[in-house]
Amino acid sequence: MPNPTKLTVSHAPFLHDGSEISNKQYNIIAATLIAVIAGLLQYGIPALGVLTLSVGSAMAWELLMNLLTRRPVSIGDGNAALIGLLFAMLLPAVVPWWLVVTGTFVAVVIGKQIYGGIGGNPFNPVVVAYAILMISWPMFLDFNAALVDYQFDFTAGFPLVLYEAYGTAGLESFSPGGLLLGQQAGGIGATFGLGLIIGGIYLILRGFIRWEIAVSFLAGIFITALCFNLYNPEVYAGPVFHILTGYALIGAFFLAPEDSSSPVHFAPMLIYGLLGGFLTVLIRNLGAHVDGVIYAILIINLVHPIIDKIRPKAMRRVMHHA
Amino acid sequence: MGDYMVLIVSSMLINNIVLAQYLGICPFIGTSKKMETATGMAGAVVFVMTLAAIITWCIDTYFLKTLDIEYLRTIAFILVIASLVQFVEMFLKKSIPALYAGLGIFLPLITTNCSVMGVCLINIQEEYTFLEALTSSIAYALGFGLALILFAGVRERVILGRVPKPLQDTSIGLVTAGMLALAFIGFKGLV
Amino acid sequence: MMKRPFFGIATPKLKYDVIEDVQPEPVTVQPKQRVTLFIEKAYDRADKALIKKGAAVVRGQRLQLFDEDPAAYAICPVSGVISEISPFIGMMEKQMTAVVIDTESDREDDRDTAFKEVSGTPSIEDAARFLGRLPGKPDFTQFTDADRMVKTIAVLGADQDLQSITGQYIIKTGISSVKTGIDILRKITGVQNIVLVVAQHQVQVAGTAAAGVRSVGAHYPSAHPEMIIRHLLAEQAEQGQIAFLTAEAVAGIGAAYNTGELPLEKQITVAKKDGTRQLVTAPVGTHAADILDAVNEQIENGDRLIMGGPMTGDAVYSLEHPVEPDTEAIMVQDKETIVEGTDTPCTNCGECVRICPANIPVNELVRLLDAGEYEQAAEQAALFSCIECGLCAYVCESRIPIFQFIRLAKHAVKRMRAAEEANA
Amino acid sequence: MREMVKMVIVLTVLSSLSGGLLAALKNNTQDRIDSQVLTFVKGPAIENILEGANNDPVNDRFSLKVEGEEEERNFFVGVYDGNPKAVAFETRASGYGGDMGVMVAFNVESEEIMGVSVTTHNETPGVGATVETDTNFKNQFAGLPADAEPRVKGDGGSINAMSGATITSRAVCKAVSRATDLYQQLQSQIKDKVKTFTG
Amino acid sequence: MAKTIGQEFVKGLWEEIPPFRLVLGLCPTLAVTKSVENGIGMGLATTFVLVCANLLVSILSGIIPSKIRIACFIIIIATFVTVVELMMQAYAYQLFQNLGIFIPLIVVNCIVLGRAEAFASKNKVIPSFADGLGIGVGFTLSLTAISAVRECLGNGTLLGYSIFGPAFEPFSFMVEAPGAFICLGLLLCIMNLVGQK
Repeated sequence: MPNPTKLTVSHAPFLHDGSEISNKQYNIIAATLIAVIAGLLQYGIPALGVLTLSVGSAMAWELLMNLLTRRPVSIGDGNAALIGLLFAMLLPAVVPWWLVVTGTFVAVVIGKQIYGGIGGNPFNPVVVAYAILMISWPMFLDFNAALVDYQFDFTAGFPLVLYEAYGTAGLESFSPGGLLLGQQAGGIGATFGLGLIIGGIYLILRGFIRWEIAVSFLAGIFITALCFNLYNPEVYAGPVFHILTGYALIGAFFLAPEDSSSPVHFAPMLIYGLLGGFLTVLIRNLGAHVDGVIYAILIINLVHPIIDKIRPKAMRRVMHHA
Repeated sequence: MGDYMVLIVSSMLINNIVLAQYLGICPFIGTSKKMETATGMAGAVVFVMTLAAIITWCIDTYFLKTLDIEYLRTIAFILVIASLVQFVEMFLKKSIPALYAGLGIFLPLITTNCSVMGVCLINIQEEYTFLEALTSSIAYALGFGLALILFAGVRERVILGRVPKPLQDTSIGLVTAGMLALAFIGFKGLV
Repeated sequence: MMKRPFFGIATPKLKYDVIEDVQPEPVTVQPKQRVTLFIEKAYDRADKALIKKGAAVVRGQRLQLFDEDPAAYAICPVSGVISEISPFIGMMEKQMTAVVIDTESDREDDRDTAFKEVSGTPSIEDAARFLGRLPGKPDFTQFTDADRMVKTIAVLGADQDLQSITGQYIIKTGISSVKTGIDILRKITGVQNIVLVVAQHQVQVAGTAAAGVRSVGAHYPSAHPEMIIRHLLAEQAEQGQIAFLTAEAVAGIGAAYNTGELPLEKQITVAKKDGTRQLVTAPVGTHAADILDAVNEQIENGDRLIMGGPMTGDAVYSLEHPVEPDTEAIMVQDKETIVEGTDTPCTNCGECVRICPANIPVNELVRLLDAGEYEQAAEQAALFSCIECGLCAYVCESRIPIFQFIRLAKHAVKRMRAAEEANA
Repeated sequence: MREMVKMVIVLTVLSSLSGGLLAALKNNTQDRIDSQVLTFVKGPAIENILEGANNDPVNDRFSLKVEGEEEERNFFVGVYDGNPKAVAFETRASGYGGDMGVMVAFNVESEEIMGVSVTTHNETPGVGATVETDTNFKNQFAGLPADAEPRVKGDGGSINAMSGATITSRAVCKAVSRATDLYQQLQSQIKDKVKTFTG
Repeated sequence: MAKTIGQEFVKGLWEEIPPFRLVLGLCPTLAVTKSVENGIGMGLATTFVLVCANLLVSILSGIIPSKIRIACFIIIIATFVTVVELMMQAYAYQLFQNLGIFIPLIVVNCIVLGRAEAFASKNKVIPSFADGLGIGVGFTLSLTAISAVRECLGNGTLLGYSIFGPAFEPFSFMVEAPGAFICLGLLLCIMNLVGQK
């Protein structure tokens, strides 16, 4: 007489710690909020427009690709929204609408979906999208030009442009405290340093980003900038300036530690971050680009599969046991 | 010395032979699916490209230019490269079998690797001196190897992903190579 | 489901249960109408079988399936009549034979005496012949395998899986039998170095067994044989030179030679839906349904019944599933708390890599397995270093059933290699 | 052995056929190629700096031997209102991405630089390559005396470098200096030759 | 399975169209397709070399000893490449400048050597001619298509004429190196999609 109870049958292990992709994405979104709100207060309605358009279009592209590739709809996991949000945080408050939509298309479709969706992309989609736009339409992403209509009670210049043009002489009107509180021109969500740091620490404590990457990225910037600064303080700015300007903080906490495009072993994570920080300052001080973070992250994304092979040897082969 | 530094960085990274000059793309795409083949190809290219660049430079300077028959450059260079590859193959097989085992199967492919011929032509076009030509061709070759190995690392990973069917293989390979080129733009101006 | 801690910066740690925290008095369960035994051999030639449907059997009787394979047998835990013999497919397509015996309560006290006759002179051959299906399932092939030179025997008194306290109970209550068993093992195997591996808090009790004692850490999977070899016995012997036996099995060996009768009752930990544990003593072959009845555990449609612990056990589809000689625990999981696996790809978050006790690059491994590259996984991503602890799947953010993937892949690779060898 | 001989014969015949064909072709196209090179490589630069000339400077050219150089250099003459008053020629200097060619025009009457134009360069796109289009930068040279040795401000001169492209700017200055040197050296010969071109 | 002359020609236009189906000759495909003009120029130059080399190889295939056949093919191809080089310098100098070293590099284009080795040396003159022409025209068409996409998006023009009007901000990424790779990759995907059905 068989017992009629229908049992659920699946595979070991039968416990799970309850982590899930969507939870992580929403937490990262939450962690950006302080910086985003500060940005919205500073730049007003146009920034809100850019932000909503970016998040909305990113999700729309994701949905479209889900339907085209006949895969399960994945906009619920929040990853597309996060991509849209981070992308908007990098943009100036005033940009044409088509630029935002093209950017999210590149990020979501070319950066992520054609690699098979979440987890497949070897490069951070947001960074790829921003780099491509920077090549195509640098004039729209020039903060000084885009924010020309704004009146602020502080020097409203993009510090790195002034640095590129005038060296340390261009930086006299910026104080570390002011930079930390967002008294600089820059991306919607990239200027309010304090908010980014708080968000980053929150994510590190909750284990949603790998602290090794964020910390070593900042350490890389600090050490390299310090070396340059000591070599020639007249020409090269100090480490604090480098950390508080441009995309350094958003890069360290939100762009470089993106799961799919970064290593997972301990030593590789440190190398990855340090290399990123080093390249950032190198490109800013010597290279042709104003901000090095975007390219530095692309380059470390590129080398991550190789450095991730530096890992502890696996335990020897297991023999069978009773 | 500083000039040579500039030459090395620009040939290896900024004007990378594959990613900025569009040369040697067929082997770049073809041998990057596995790390082992990529390193083998990279080694073979460094070896042959350096040799070929030196020899063609000498031929061009001391033979073609003195006889004023530069229009035969294409034909002379390709013959030199083709026979060089044959010669290197025979030489390795006889005297360094270990190296031959690693590089052997890539050598014939190099004849049609346009980056080798390309670097020889660039050396002439830029009117490099012998030492400059030597430096630049080693740097170009290392740049090719670097790009190839980095690309293989990324590609090994991409292949395992759930890439949609029509994009698989070469298609996604090219897109990824594009992103590699994008990353290399970051080196611009770095000297 | 266990909650991920709010501050997730460190890797999560899973603690073993400690017997002091659990109601220690076992409930004794008797099978109600029938028991089921598994014999590890395909039932492919019914006409050649030594046991037939309808035959009467008695407690302690050795049931061997075919004449030519003395290793494929079961020990009958009750007296009764064989009512059914049928093929049974276990995990990983394992071909087995299920033997169902209807109990006859009037012959309850009948005993088979075949073992008693040989028990006066202990020998490894007799042990392999009669004691291989003792509760705890001692594997005597470890000592007969010509390729392995066993130099050390590790007696495992700590529980391998979470939520089980069976091993600790044996150490606590049966340490004298364990001691007897160890003495007999020395005699029959010739291996002098025998260590007893127990949980931290039982070192004192275990010391009375007069063997080398080692204690394992409080966190899963430190009691896994591979971890024990690596961390506790590395200096003593090479991998293949250590044999493992559970404390329950060793205690059983001691009891068997002491009394001349085969112990048939298994100690099992039942982990209930409400999170409490209950020790149960039941004959091997008792159906899960009987045990759950005895501890008043209700099971409904959609719930999950797990033979074994939560990390390494097997979910079964029938309440008729019997207790096997190596079933340490039975776990019931409410359908509300079941976390389903998904088909989401790996996001490369790296949690698995950081928690893996064997240092396997799990992120790479799971990608290779997802793409079906089993051979490559074995060569590049250390597939066969996996000790099958299940922690990777426990922390997986994408909820990929990694553990199952690995088991399937190992199985597939072994089969492929076997096929290659056969062709070569 | 026979095969060996055949191989050698086939290769020799093929090579000589190929060589002969190409040599013939080369001879027949040589002149056309030369004029094409002048028109397209130097042409735009010449037209740029000799703007407003009534003649075709690419056609109205003469060549002079420069001491220490094997090949003769081409000089292009600009005729304004029937008056041959301008001469342009090319000098080279090492820029950021390799050799750079700069065409410099002189007014033989007022002994001033008339204009500067880049013929060939290999500079970084977006940075040094703006030298092609950056008229503000190039206009700084016009009007300098024909014996000037221009330097960028960083080197103690008066020329404002293009932003972010100091090396390129420096190379242009270097090339212009070489041109003024050469002009001083060949001044009399040039003036004689120029006079022969009267619109 | 003999094919007619027509079939030999047509297969180069679809079944074996380079570089989409035969993934060969990628370097010129990426390098010269910034503008349609360059694309067509490169395509025609390659076609010329392909046809001539195929013709000559198939004529001489009986005479050439097999051991040195590759060397002979290379000489033949290199000769025609030099012919193209000289002619282009003389009559289309601007195109010659735009295509740069990719003209001499036709000699190492795997398509040309590949066709000589795989087809012309084993077939009669007329099929070889058809094969060379078909592959060449196919290559030209591909280059035209790729360069049309890149010029349109990257520059807002087609053959130099503005097509989107002045309000269009060109997506200049398309004419840069990374854009070339990504554009070709995506076009390849579209070809695969079309081919599936």
